Amino acid sequence: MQLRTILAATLAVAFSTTAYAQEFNDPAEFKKQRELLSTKAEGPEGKPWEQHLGGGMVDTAKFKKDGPHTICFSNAGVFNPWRVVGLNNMKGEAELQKARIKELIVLDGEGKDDKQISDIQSLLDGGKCDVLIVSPTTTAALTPAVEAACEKLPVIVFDRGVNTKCPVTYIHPVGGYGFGITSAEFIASKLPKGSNVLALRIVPGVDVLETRYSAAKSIFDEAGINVIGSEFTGSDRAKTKSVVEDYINRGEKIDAVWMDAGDTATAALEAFEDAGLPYPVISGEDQQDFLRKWQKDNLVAIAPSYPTYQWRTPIIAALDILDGKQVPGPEWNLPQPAITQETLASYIDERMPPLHYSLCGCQDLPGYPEQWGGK
Amino acid sequence: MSPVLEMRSISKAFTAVKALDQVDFDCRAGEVHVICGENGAGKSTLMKVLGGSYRPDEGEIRLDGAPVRFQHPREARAAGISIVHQELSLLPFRSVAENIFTGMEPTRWGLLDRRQMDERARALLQRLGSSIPTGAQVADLSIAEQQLVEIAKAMLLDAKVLVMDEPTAALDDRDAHALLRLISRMKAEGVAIIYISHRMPEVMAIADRITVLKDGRLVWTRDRQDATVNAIVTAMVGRELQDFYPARAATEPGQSVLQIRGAGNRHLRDIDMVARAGEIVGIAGLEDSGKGALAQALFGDQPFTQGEVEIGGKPVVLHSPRQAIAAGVGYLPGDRKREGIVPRQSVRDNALLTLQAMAAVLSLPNAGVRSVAEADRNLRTMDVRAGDFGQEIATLSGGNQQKAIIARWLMQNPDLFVFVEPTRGIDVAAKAAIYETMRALANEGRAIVMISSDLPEIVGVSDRILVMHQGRIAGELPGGAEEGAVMQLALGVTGNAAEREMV
Amino acid sequence: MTVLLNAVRPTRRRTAWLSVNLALVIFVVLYGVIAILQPNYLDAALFMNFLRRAAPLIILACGQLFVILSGGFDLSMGAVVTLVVLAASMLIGGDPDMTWTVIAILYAMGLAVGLANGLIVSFLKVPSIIATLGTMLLVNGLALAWSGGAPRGDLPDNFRNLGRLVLKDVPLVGSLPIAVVILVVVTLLAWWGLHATAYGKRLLAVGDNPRAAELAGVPVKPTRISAFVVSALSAVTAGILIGGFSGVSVNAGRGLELQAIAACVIGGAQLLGGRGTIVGALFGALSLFALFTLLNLLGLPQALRDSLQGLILIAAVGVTVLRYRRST
Amino acid sequence: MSVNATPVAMTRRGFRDVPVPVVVIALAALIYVTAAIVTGQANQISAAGLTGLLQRTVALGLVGLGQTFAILVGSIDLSVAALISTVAVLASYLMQGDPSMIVPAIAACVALSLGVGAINGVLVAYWGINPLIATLSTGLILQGLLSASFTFLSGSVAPSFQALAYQNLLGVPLPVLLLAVFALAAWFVLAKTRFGAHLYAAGGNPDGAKLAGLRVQRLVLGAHVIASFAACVAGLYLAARLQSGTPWIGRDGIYDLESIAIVVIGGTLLSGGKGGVLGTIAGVLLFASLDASFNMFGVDAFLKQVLRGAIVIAAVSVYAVRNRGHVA
Repeated sequence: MQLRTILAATLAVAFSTTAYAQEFNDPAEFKKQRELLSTKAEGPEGKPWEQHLGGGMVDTAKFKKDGPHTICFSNAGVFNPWRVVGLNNMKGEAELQKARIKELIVLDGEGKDDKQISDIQSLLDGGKCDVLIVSPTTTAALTPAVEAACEKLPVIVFDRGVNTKCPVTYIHPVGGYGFGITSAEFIASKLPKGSNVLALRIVPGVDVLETRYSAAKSIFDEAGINVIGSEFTGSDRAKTKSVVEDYINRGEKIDAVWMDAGDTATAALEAFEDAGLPYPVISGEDQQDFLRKWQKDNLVAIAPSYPTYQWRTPIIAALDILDGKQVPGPEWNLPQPAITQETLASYIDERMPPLHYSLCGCQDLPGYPEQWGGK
Repeated sequence: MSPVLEMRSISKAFTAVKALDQVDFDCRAGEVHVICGENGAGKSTLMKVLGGSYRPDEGEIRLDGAPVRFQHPREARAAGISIVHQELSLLPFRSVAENIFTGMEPTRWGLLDRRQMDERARALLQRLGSSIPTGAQVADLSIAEQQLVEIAKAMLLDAKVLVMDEPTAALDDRDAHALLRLISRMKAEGVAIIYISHRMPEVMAIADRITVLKDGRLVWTRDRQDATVNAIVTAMVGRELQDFYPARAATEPGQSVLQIRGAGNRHLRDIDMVARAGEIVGIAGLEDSGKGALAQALFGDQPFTQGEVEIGGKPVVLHSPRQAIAAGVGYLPGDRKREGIVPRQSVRDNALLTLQAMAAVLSLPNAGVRSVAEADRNLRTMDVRAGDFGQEIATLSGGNQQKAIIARWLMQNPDLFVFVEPTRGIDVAAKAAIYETMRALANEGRAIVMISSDLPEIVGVSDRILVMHQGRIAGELPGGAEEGAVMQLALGVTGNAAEREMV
Repeated sequence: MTVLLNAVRPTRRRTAWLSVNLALVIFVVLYGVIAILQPNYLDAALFMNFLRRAAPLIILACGQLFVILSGGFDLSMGAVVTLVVLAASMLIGGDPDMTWTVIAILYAMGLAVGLANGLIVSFLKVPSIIATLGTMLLVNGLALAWSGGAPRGDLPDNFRNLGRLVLKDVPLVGSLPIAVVILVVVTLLAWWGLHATAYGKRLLAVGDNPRAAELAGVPVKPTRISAFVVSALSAVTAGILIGGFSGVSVNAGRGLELQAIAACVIGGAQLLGGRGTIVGALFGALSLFALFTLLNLLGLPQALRDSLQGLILIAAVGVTVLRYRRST
Repeated sequence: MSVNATPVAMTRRGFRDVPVPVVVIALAALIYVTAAIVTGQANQISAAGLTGLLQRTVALGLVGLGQTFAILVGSIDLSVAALISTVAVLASYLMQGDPSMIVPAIAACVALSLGVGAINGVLVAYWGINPLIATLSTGLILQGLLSASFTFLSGSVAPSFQALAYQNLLGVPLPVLLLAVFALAAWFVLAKTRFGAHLYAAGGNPDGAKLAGLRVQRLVLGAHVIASFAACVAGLYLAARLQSGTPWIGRDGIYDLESIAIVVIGGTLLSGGKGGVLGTIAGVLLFASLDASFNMFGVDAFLKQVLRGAIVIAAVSVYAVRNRGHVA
């Protein structure tokens, strides 16, 4: 063990330049989100995508316009299943409201900030849009483009924010701290002090993911639970499984697995299966494959969510704005539920593909389930 | 008159091999000093030392009496040493002018002065008697024209010493003669010219002095009057070569192996020819006469698009080299490096390549131990000198590489052999060996078609000579015909005009 | 690529096994360090598990080697892996009876991609680095468009077992993953194809000097095309193992093409053709994988894995180049 | 050195004689205008639309210009993507929004990129490492160090620096002017200076160039330094445009492979010695107009990738198919 430490230290020294990490530990935001988690939602019952947690309303009379409307959407990209399901939700919502919508134009930024900026520019130049929805690739990068758009159109931002108050509203669920709080509190409640938890994360440096870990870490620290490792898996199942196998092979006892995103949760569990070990306590996410495995193998688990139903909300907001109705803003906090043992059964739908996000709120949309890949 | 260039006791070793051992050499202004030697004798190494590509281990170079040490070719060039390289050193996609001025571009206000480049390039080419457009892309020029550009490049700086390393190797006789005329003109201008060649008639025609190298050592340097071809060859190979060309076929040729009727393609028209078992048919002609195209057509590389071809009495379609091989044709390409060897494979694998190529795809690579033994036997028959047949062929000399490729075809036992420029750039001893092999192959009952730009070779080796002109066979001559007669047909002119061209 | 061609000068045949030696040495050293840090890696079971995880990369490296020897590159391998994993889940749809049919279909797809690559390079004369970059985008796009960006359907156990199942209590070796059996079979096949058939010699000749090979009667285009086919089929095999090992994922296969090329290079293969061995590729891939495992064990920042991979690549090639130089 | 002297019949007229860049630019214009008209967005052909189109070319265009130099000398640079990320991150980290740090930050970035270029050049030209491997490795090393050191968006550039990316001069966005100036400078160097002529010589026939007295190794090194410098400018531009750099903007932008693709599409020979700036600009225009047209048609993100792959192959094969020799 000592040798490993020395080797690691030498290499770390050799490579560490000016190690710099942005601070993702914002106690005020942590506290705020913790409160939001328990806030009673306002809005129609059973339709969380139309609800909001506290906050004010903004007046939009000045944007009132006769329909039908052309809604433009600059998407960061569809580079993971979460965004794929989300985009389907948005298209489904638009289909549902097709009487009021002339056209929904979607430009895909392919995950490149530079391209998304140009995309927004060309949407403005095209002159067809009545309202612009933006899901930014990165917060800072898209700010100037969004500011420019605000001067011409009502703008709605969702998922990730921008560093400007100019959009009419910014739609998002409670947030990363909330995600971390829900999952880590569940794990802490199931384990005695001194237990070991392995944290599996996708990539470093993504704001919405870093906050999840930061919240979970502080809760684990508080509860006296050891985080024996924090590993990045790049959303790669093979990598996830290998990493977990390596930890198991090292002979470390793993009581729980915490994940900042659940798409490789079943791969992590398989590592335990293959090693002939009992399943750990685990926090995943609301994908079907994880929920089914949970049910089938009676896991001790929780599925916090970063719900994809938030993709429905911007369309609703856009139409309201163009009708001149008040909408929640300038921040629209959506509820961020977690799936627990009690509610598990209701979220499982055998027709849906394994990586479908159950909190899509899409069951009532036209084209369900085929549009979402279901049978 | 004191020499412009003196090289004293030059030695150069590569790992264990001494490429040059205490060689003395000099050259005077206004003389042509020819260097002869087999491949590997050290000629090219000596010139690379002179040109700054290699640094000598010992020895001294004096230019106009002052010692010089070159670290890089640019320094040699700046000192007035220009080299026309054997391997063309041109840029295929750049213009003639750009090529001539590579590394010496004139500038005006710091910018390329293209007008000056064009003008001076044109003037230079005119001096060489050529009217190649200076803006033409080099890849579009013929080999001969490229050679001229290469020479113009070397002459750009008023060179004190001009080195020409086998400049006529790629040229046909007409162009070679033009080049020789040019050399006499430059000699008259007072340039010291060092000339490397294997072509004895050429050597005797232009040399003022002759130096022979062998195995990295100086054998002798003599005035031309004191040297004979025999003496030179003897000095080069270390023994007398009485019968340089092997005896012609003793018996009458047998049945026809190859019969072509009315064949043609983009470059060839109305080809009718026969090659019989036991004979060597020489195909002569100028660079663009179609003799190369005929070889390619015979091997299915650039197929005939019309006419009939029979091999061994059976009509065959030759649309690819594979079909030609299957029909019993063997082919020794003209450009060993680019078309012959697979450089990083072993000598043995090079010899086995066609066998492997024609075998069933998933059969054993050597079709059993037998074929390895056979390959080794053929390589030994061909007298390929390699430390080990498992060694990469790129490490062998050109002559040995050529022999290994012939060994490749011996494995295949073809009825018809097409030899393209079989001895280009190969030293005298290897040449003789290759001629003997060709004759032996013929004597075993094969038909041989030899395409060559080397007139003495055509005349000396062939049993019959077909001369091509403008894509047609212009005429047939018996073996041993006068070179002039061949030239006459090749040029497509009357006797007197041909004589004039020859001078 | 003149500079590329000149990068490593042709020399003695000794160098072929020298470079194999180098990859072997790197592997042994790295695995040794792993074993010091984590002695149970010396257990047969853990070594087998290591092999199971390394199997896809080794198989990819073997396939890539065919293309490298023919003088080209295959950048489309990773995309083929992605296609295989997604297509398997879509086509099987969780039905175990479909597994073998679908595997046949997957190989047919691989065949199509390989043929496309080969035909584009041979007949349209597009340099392979560009051609396979194009097919990489194309195949990846097709896979994602077909699955709608998220895989539908599960992989049944009999499919998963190919990459996942470990046979216990096997004589001699103890535990034996199916993936390792497949690995051994594929490596032997690749070795046989390259070093024990006329085909292998043709491939080397084509990569070394296509014009000379053509004039020696080698069917250059079919040979070259077949190399791309072999490469694509090996990618299918690797894809099946990866899908089996860890299940459906849209990220499976990303970046594997470069790792496979790196493995070949560490194993002494010469880019642009003419020189290289399966044993070299095997140990090159093992070295690379041992490096990844070691870095996991050390708990170093993930990112440094890239840096070390880069350093090892430069070092491996640099040492080979220096050796060639010295021997000339 | 062989010069392709296969006697091509002297009837080379018509399509074959049209320079590749002109064909590519015409194709780009055709695609863009057709898309605009068919989708009824004729206003995209306005000044604003075209400016938007040009804006899309800036980052890739800058990298591509540098890549042109590397490819012209017969090398290649795969490290540009990592370098772009590094420069963008470094610039925003050093500036931290402070205008007084603009100059030092730029200086540091330029110094860093020149260093990286020099390392690439030394590895390729002096150490004789295959450029693909050498630059892939330096890219990996850079990327690893970067991701390990900067886990997140680090600081932001100064507002006045950011403004540079958004300001117009005479109705033309500054970045477009920057690209134009850079392209002009690159063209000037290649076509009008001795250095440029020497680069062509070094790529077209390295041995010949050396014999003609050129210092080929230095030239290759120089080309790599220029390629890295261009990547640095692209990185600075992106930092300005995005306010702060992330450690993965280069990788996500696929600037390495895409820059090679546009250079080759523009008719520059991968083996070096032939091609130029105009071709690269044509290539980047083609990519940008494809991007814009896909947007106008609302092509699905995955299908877009398929089409892009197909078009890369098609564009290169249009003229590559004329080659008579073998291509690998």
